[in-house]
Amino acid sequence: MAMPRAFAEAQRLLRLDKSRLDDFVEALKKVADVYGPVRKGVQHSFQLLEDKRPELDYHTTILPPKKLLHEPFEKLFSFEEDRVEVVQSVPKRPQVLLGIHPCDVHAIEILDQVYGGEYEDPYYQKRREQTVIIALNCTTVHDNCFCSSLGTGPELKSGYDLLMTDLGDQFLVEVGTPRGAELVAEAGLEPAPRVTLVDKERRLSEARNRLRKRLLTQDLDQLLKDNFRHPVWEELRHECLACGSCTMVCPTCFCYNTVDVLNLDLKSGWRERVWDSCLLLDYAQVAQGMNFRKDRDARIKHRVYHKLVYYEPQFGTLGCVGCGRCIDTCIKGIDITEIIRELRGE
Amino acid sequence: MTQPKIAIFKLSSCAGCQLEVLNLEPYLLQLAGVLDISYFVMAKRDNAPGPYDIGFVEGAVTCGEEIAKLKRARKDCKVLVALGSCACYGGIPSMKNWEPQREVEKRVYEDLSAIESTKAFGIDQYVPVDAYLKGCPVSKEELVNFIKSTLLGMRPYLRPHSVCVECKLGENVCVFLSHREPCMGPVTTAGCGALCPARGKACDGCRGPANDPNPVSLAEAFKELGLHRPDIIRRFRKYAGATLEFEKGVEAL
Amino acid sequence: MTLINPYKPEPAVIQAIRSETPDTTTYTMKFRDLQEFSFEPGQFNMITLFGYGEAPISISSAPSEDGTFEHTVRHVGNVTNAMAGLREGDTLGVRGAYGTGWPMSQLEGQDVLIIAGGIGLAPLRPVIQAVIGDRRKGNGRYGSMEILYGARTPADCLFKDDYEEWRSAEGVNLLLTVDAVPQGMDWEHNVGVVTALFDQMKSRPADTIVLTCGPEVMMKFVVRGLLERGFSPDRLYLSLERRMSCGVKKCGNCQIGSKFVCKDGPVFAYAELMTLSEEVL
Amino acid sequence: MTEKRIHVDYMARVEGEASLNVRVVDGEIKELVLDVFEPPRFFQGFLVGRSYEEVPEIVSRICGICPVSHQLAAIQAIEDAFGIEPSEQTKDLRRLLALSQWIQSHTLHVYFLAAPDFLGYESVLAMAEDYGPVVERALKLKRLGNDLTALIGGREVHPVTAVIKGFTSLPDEGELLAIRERLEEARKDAQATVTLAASLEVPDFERPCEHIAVRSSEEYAIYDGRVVSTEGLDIAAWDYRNHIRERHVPPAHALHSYVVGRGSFLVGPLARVNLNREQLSDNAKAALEKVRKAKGVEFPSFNPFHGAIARAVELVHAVDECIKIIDRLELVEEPISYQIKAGEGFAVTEAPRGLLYHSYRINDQGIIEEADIVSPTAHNVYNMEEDLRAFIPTVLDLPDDEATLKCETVIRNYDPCFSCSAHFLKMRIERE
Ligand SMILES: Cc1cc2nc3c(=O)[nH]c(=O)nc-3n(C[C@H](O)[C@H](O)[C@H](O)COP(=O)(O)OP(=O)(O)OC[C@H]3O[C@@H](n4cnc5c(N)ncnc54)[C@H](O)[C@@H]3O)c2cc1C
Ligand code: SF4
Ligand code: SF4
Ligand code: SF4
Repeated sequence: MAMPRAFAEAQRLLRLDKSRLDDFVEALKKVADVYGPVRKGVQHSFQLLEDKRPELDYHTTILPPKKLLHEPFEKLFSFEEDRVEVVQSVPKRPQVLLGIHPCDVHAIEILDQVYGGEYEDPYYQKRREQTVIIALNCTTVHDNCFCSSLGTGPELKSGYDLLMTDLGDQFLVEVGTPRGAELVAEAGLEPAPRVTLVDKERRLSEARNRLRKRLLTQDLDQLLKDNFRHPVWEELRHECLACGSCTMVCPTCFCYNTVDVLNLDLKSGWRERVWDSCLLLDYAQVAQGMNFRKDRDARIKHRVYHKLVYYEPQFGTLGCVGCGRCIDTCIKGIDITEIIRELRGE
Repeated sequence: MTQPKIAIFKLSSCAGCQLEVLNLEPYLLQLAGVLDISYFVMAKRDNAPGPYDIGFVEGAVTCGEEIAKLKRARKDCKVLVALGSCACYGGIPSMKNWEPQREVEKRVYEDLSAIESTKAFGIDQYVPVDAYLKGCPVSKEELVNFIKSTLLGMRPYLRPHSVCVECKLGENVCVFLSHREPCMGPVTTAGCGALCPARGKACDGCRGPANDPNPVSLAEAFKELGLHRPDIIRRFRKYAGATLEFEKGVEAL
Repeated sequence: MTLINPYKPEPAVIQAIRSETPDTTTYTMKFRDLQEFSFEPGQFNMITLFGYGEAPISISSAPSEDGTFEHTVRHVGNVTNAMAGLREGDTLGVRGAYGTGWPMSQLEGQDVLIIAGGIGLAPLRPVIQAVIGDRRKGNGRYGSMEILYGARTPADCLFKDDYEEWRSAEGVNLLLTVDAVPQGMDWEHNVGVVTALFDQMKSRPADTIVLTCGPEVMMKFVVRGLLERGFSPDRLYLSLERRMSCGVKKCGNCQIGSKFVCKDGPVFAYAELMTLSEEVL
Repeated sequence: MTEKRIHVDYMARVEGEASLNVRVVDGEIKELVLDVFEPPRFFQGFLVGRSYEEVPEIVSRICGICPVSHQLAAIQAIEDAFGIEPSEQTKDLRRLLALSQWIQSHTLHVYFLAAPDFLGYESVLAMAEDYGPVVERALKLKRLGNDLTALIGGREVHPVTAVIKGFTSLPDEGELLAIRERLEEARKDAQATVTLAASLEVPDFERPCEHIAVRSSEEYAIYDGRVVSTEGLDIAAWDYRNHIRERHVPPAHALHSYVVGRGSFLVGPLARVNLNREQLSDNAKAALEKVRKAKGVEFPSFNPFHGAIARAVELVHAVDECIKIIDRLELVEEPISYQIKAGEGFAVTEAPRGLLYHSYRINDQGIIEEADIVSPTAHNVYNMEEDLRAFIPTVLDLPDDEATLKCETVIRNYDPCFSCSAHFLKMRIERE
């Protein structure tokens, strides 16, 4: 998008005192539905900020922001006999995703590819158009993050309307789009001096240095091709619970299943799509019980290969953004980076 | 379409699954309009003899009389459905299967002469079963879904996979990872909406094994949580201990 | 931006119903409202019976002038069983046509070998019709055509009414085989698996493009047998079945390796499948 | 010699399976067996060797209609053994859970199980045609009870959240307030239920016997307290076994429960209203007064058929009490921690059908060594027989099916729960 020159230069750097975060959120709420990370038990979750305050020092959320663009359960259309009516719950106002991390922004860009293409997905696209991204760079990282290996963090370079960086008692706010500029104008943020960029860079490089986990992407394609029969898969067949959790929490997983739900009149109802997972036995099952991925190892392999090899030819990008959710969520501690290390003989 | 005749039979059970039928208040009258509830002793006094189109059997089989009753029901019903985990796997009554029968009985009765009880099994131990509605108690949503599908002559979609899937769809905090609770969710059939984890409690495995469970690996994970062998055995031998899948969890150790 | 909704089925009306075998039926249908509908041999539609669900079904007829198209359906599950209850004039939901069809342009100037098993003949029928139609018109675009078809029993053979026409067309050789012949039934053709017909076929590896569709085990032996006979992998085309919930590369269900069967397929060159890590046949 | 036999193979509209068999020769009852043929499931047997933590969810499965009562009794008994005192918030949530189940169960009984008897229908579904609004009201009340159970307990049947010393999760406050509004609306439905129960024509039949209920100094007992009776019993839960025992009277499978030195006794709504009516809410008291004025029914009453009125009055009380509790709740997360120790624990609680007793002996690993459970229906079976013994002579002149129906009514009136009592009923009047 071409930006007006004045916009590009003048108001790119702004500051938001932490004490004024609530005011900022209130100002956003006037023009949009604002979603942000809030506490859920010992974890976090993206929720509509009604009476809740966002907790921006969160590690990660249980489900990725994907859930606000491609809902876990979504009515595609309702029908009555053979009359079909598309029911689409598009947000009436723009929705602001506040405080989403660089890896999750990258994941949304991947989903943009998935839900675009020849047959655009209107449900995703309409929500996406209405979505404003106020991203948050990661100045703290946690054990399972490996974004730097994939170039998806801890710093975000593009894909945001606004970008925040925690500088201690204030946030640096960078403007990415005219839409972002409008929002900051609305909220009346003050300009920040250019030197804050130095502070930002220092904090981000510290964060980068604290990242412990790595996934070496070099020749990944070949590595996986050569190791289709590596003993690690056999081990995983015994380890993996095939519970599906890793795929349910992945910000780039997109699979779904459709179900027709009928009303009691048995004539009217709706078609719904529900997130599905390639780790599940029924995923590759067709009529008469024929199943193309009966063995657990075949399913695990499909997941790993899909993320690390197949996305590339399909959507021109890697399918993993290094958010670490699948590692966080696995009861058995199965770790995609460990698998790769093992294949590399490390 | 003439209204299909429905029968509800009770074997050894708590009657909770039948009660779930009465708990369908929002639909009950509507359902009564499309179905002929022909035999339902808990709810009505005039109970018609068979044949019936769909028979729901609640409860585990625990004595000879019940085997006979079950076989009659099988003859009388075109479609026979196991209603709830007792009928599917033996359920809670099957907990006694792993102790000497008389031992257990003696703890309850002094005079054992009148007691003739067998090990508790699901009904498919004795008769062919057309469909299984799992859960202790059954899920009302699945029950209604099943009835609708059967009226249409189709196979209902009952989630066959692990509870974890629904747990994630509901964005619950995982009690296994966050609270170190030994959750049976990864090997248990979904369909309950991950009801227990959603309320901060580990899944108790009440819906029995999922379609591709890995109980051996889960038993190991339990061990890593610090559970001892008897604790783990108790978790697998609760609602569905009589299934081969959960028995594997017991044998894993 | 107005987006067309690719998931919304369009009403189509059943024009005619023809019972093929005890468990398979052919439906002729036409869209009720939609005027434009074009497709290529080998493509499929997603067919909805509201309340029952949706299933991918190949189009079993060649493109026609009058806007009708046919589907030949084996009644095996929810949607397909419910279709068995449909009558002429009933409406169902259809969207499509999806997928890459058979490589029709590559067939030009080549001999065509068609090998089908069971319901697998359905997506190949449009090719047969197209080749024969071309021959009728005297265009001479294609060489000779050989059809090897196997079914469980004589009663399970699809498109029996078509065989006369196919046989009588010039340069067409139809070879039939069944797994078993029930007592008291007449059967003058082969008994055995489809590959047993290989000895009778005349197609030569160098001039022939092979199109095959059927149960995956069948295709496995077909491919193996043909490779042994010197057919090269890039001349073998297969149509695959996978679970599909969208048909338009969104639901993910149908993936084989990096391929979406709904979009990159269902027709694949065997040479292409060989490059995938995930084994297909 | 004339012989009359009353025989009910399979008691309908009760929970669980029982039969009744009566033989009357020359006007004299020769045989009367109320038999529970519900096969025993041996809960007390297989609880031994299980962990204390599992007990609430296991005993819940004794009964699908009063799972909450079994859970709460078990939890209290285990807390007693461990020496745990739950917080006031926990107790209030437990009260709400218990009351929600009263609402559900009492509605079920008054409308689904009892009313059809007196209005001449075979079932509530059959009643629906003529009594549309009444049935709608019943369904609404029952849904309210169920929704409240689900809100506090996570599920209607076999709730999951109640554990030793607290709850695994607290109800959402917004939902609690929403349900409070429905409770307000339900007041008039509960009152209408009293009117309905009082309007049913019941036999003029009185049989004085001992009535037993839990009494609490703080409230109309729902969840804990001492065991008191109309004959002066006043004991703590731990003392229960010194005063109440069972004996096996062949050929019936059911055990007969009796007060040591006396005999059969009655538990349930009628006993509770008789013993504790001073502690009822004002609305419930007013309802009682209305019934007295309109129908001349006075409490204490020893007509077992007045159980339905007592139950309906308790419905009014339950609704009031729920509102009161919701109003005083200020929910805070409470951490749950305690020490397992060896010991014995005892508890009594008021299930919808009456007194429920649980006790456990637990070892230092938290494993159950002994379990003792007596359900309300188990308490009542002996008394039902005694009622029948007194009642049957009044129906001997009626035709057989009418006499049978009347006898069934006596039993149904108790709202028996035979799965619970796990030992029980085939009825046969034989007349020679
Ligand atoms: C490209 C292609 C072309 C095809 N062409 C033809 C053809 O020409 N003729 C033909 O007869 N067949 C054809 N098939 C096969 C046909 O699609 C299947 O037989 C059909 O899907 C069966 O659907 P069903 O609903 O009747 O069967 P079901 O067995 O009910 O469903 C099939 C599968 O869908 C899943 N499923 C079922 N119900 C649900 C549900 N409620 N929710 C989620 N998943 C569910 C299950 O995995 C099940 O195994 C083709 C398949 C493909 C992929
Ligand atoms: S594969 Fe794992 S780390 Fe990668 S994006 Fe998905 S959940 Fe995150
Ligand atoms: S809480 Fe249990 S069911 Fe939920 S994700 Fe964790 S292990 Fe699975
Ligand atoms: S979470 Fe587990 S124990 Fe709870 S209802 Fe579901 S299957 Fe049963």
